[in-house]
Amino acid sequence: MLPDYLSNILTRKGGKRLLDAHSPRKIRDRPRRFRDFPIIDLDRCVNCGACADACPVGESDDQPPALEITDRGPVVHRERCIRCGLCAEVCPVGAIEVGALTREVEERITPPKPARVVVDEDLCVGCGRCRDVCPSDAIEVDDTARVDPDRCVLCERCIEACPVAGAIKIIPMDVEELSERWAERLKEALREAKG
Amino acid sequence: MVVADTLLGVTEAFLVGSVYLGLHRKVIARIQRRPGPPIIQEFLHTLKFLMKEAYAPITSAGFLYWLVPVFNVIIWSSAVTISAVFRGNLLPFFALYAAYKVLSHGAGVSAGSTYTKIGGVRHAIMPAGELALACSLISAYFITGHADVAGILAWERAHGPLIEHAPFSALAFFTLVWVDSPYSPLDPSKGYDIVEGYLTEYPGFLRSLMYTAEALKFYCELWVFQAVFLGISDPAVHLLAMGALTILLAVLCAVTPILTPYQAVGIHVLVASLMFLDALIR
Amino acid sequence: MRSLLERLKGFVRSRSIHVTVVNTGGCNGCDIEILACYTYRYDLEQYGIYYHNNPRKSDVLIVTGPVTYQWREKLKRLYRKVPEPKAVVAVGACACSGGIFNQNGGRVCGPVREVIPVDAEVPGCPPRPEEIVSAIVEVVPRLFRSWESRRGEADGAEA
Amino acid sequence: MERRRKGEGNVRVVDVETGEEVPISHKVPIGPNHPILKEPLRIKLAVRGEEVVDCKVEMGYCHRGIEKIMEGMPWQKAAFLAERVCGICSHAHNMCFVGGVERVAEGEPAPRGLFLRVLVQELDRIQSHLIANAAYFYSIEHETMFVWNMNTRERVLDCIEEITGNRILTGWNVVGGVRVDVTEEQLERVLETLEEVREDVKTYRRIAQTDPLIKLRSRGVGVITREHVRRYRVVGPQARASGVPESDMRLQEPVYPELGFKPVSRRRGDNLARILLRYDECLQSIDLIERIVDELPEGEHRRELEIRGGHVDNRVEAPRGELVYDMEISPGGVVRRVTIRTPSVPNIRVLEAIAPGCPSIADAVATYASLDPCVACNERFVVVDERRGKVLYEGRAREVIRACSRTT
Ligand code: SF4
Ligand code: SF4
Ligand code: SF4
Ligand code: SF4
Ligand code: SF4
Ligand code: SF4
Ligand code: SF4
Ligand code: SF4
Repeated sequence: MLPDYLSNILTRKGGKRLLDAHSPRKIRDRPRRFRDFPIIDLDRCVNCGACADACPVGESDDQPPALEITDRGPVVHRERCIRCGLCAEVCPVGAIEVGALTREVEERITPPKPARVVVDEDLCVGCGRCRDVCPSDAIEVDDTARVDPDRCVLCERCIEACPVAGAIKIIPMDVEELSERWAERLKEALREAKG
Repeated sequence: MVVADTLLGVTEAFLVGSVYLGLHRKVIARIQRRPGPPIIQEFLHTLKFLMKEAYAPITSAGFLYWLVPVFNVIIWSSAVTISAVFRGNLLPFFALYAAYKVLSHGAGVSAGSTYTKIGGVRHAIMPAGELALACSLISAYFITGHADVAGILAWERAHGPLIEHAPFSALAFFTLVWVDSPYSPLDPSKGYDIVEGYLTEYPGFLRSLMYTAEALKFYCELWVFQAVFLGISDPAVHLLAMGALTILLAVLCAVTPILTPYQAVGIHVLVASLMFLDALIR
Repeated sequence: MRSLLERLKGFVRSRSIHVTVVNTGGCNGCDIEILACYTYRYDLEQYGIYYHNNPRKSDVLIVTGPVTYQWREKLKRLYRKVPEPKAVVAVGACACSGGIFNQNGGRVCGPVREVIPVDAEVPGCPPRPEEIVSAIVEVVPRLFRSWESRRGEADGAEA
Repeated sequence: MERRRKGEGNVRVVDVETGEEVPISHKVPIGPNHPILKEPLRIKLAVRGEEVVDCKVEMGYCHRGIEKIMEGMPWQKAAFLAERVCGICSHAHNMCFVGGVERVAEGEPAPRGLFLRVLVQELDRIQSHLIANAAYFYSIEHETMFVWNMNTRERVLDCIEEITGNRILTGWNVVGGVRVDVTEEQLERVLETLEEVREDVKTYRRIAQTDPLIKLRSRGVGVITREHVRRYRVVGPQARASGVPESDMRLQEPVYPELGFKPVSRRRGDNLARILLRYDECLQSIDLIERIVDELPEGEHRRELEIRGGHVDNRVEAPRGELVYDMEISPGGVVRRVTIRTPSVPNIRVLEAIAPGCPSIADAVATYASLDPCVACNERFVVVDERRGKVLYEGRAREVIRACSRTT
């Protein structure tokens, strides 16, 4: 017992520790893989809302979600965020950085969207206004408009622009379908990462 | 003149005592391999608590509760005055120590919460405190023929330090100092299991007074130990010897866990009986 | 212009801080990170900050966790036990906003600041010890140093 | 500042065998906020003088509704929530949840991922055991050993951080493997650090074994017998310290048999045995990690799996014992419902049996700390008597105990 205490206190190693007990006034470097709060590059962001859908911290009666889509793009509420890094993983354009870990998250899972935009072909008059306002070029118009669900980011601008009420609808997906989509996307992402 | 001396002595005792308590903590921290607090930390604590709000818990016994810390300071100021400042008779020292035990019990009971009561009782049942103190003082008297510090010091100049003549009495007294130093294994009256024992319910300046008394007590006991058993009379060497003792105590406190009340009492009794045996054999 | 006494008070208060840590139902992550501040790398004690869970002796209440319903009244009572001057630091996402538990289905009564007044918040889940240390070391002494003048202002405003 | 006087008068303790009333002098409440508790919980001790004659454990301060929040979440999100059931053995929760989802999925997870998972799990076990022992030393107020243990734990956290990027809530497991691959140099650095940790742990174990004062405080205190283990379903190191090595769930997990894993055990079942056993397991974990690094398969660290969904009950040996996730997963990986049974529930309950008879309050408190109690994970559901608005029982856990516990 005694030698053990002494070896921790009085040997050369222990004695050195005793005399110059580490003084940590300067704070240590962050680890190489630290997941920090997400920083969103608003220039690259296409405002798709995937990050907000993926974020595990949802909203409650009196608190916003950790990642909220606002007029100015996605905003991280630091006091809500748990630094899980999921948002960075799902962002389709890699606009989110979560500290040094970002480099290593090579799989980008494009998230399934919680809703989709559909065009009612009977009502659409093929005016093309939606195509003009769509920020992600998701719409093509021949006789009537068609929406590419992969490119659509659910901004709903087309709905505002459309002159025929009800020609463009936004339809929420149900949970089961959403979960299937999650699985699909993950699979795809992994294939991409490998191939 | 006497008043000035007393005031000066008590102030010195308080300052030195709290710095040594800080040193005590610093040494423990260094053994734990961390930087540790500055050594004036205990002094800062005392000052801080002096300026904090104080209130009496609803369970407390009112008047008595407020009086206990004041008396605690008075007791240890007198002890310092008698022994260290005027190098007087040691018997009052014993009486004051006994009074302190009663007082700490009072502190526990008057505050009224369960923790303080248990802490107070635990503190009061540490028997060997007084026992060892009385016996070691008596043996000092029998060996040297003096009951006052000045006389013992004079005797020691002629015959060498008392620790050579009565090692077990010295051990008993050292145990006493050890018991009363913070983080001591032999003093379960302030254990974490009962939050802080009899001190739990003392907020604000009441605690500051308790801390002051603690610093005075630490100084006083160290002083008496090194004066009576080591026979040092030069003030500068006093300080050095007390510092060395503090470091020794700190090392002892750092490498031991706290004992349960029964075990602590057992060790006290063991030390006291060693001393008795020693006295009988002589 | 602050008087010398006030400055002394501020200095002493900022150099001697006793802390009580309350876990109001969090996951422990924050608590053990606070405990980790005890170790050689961070050592809160070198700044005069003592961890001791006795509210009567404390200056600072560190609250972690999202305040469960069972805790709400108890936390208020604990807060009242701490003598003035006191400060409250909320550590962790839970304490700052209810964190991941404050969403549909969760059963917590929201961030700490809605239960007791909070002076500083450290976000993160859990915050790293260095974040906790720097928050406490920078914010709390400043709070206490300016205690006298701030109290004066508050009194003046009321009068 | 409570108006009611605690203690006298209103408490009665009745001896179960004789039916006589036992005289008590005080009722000592410990918690929910108390120096030796790191988590909220209330222990009510009834004492006669110093002797503890009765002990009641009251939980319910940590109920947050995690299981409810998880319902309807895809596994990607729910894994982070599972992790936050508790911060100390968070990795075990994450692993158990993800493992459960994998069992209702088509295909095998990536072998390299599984090995890396176990690697982090063992690191997590070391840090958890070190903090448990540190807490015990804190409760007997051996502050130096407390800080030394915590210092060594920092080194282990460095390793975890090196690999996963975070200190405690790692977010490391995903269905099919682990999130990020590791490199050779990282593993080198981990092994180097662990070499130092091994030295330290050995020293601490020797100190705990030989220090007479630690022995005085811990030997023969809080003995859990095999009978207790059976009656209260004690799990984990607590059971193994009472000579029940087969309680180790690692025997049934995938990777461990390939590593030649054998559980360790001790016989005495007292506080000291539990402390020493945890040190033994730390050393064992370091050996395991070395073997994992040696035998780490090449290849991908994460594999796509198709989640069929279904009902699954997955068990993992968390640092504190057997952890059970009983889940219903819908196809695609959305959580329908989940019930978690954590090891600390039975481990804390056993305190009610072994604390009475402790010669002093300090011993009862030390015994509590030696059980490595963790409260955060214990409480997820509350049974409320609606008419009276009173909380009756704090967890679904009891049902699950009945349903899931194996006889040891
Ligand atoms: S890191 Fe996690 S919690 Fe924070 S914003 Fe991103 S997804 Fe939400
Ligand atoms: S996922 Fe990326 S692109 Fe989409 S809103 Fe978020 S940050 Fe912008
Ligand atoms: S405006 Fe209406 S009709 Fe024209 S393209 Fe859009 S949806 Fe079709
Ligand atoms: S609705 Fe638009 S596209 Fe159709 S005719 Fe009118 S302007 Fe043209
Ligand atoms: S807003 Fe709608 S209608 Fe207009 S271009 Fe886009 S999809 Fe077409
Ligand atoms: S909702 Fe419409 S405008 Fe918004 S991203 Fe999708 S297609 Fe573009
Ligand atoms: S903020 Fe995070 S780590 Fe802290 S208690 Fe809450 S869930 Fe746990
Ligand atoms: S037993 Fe429970 S509370 Fe304890 S560390 Fe594990 S999950 Fe957390």
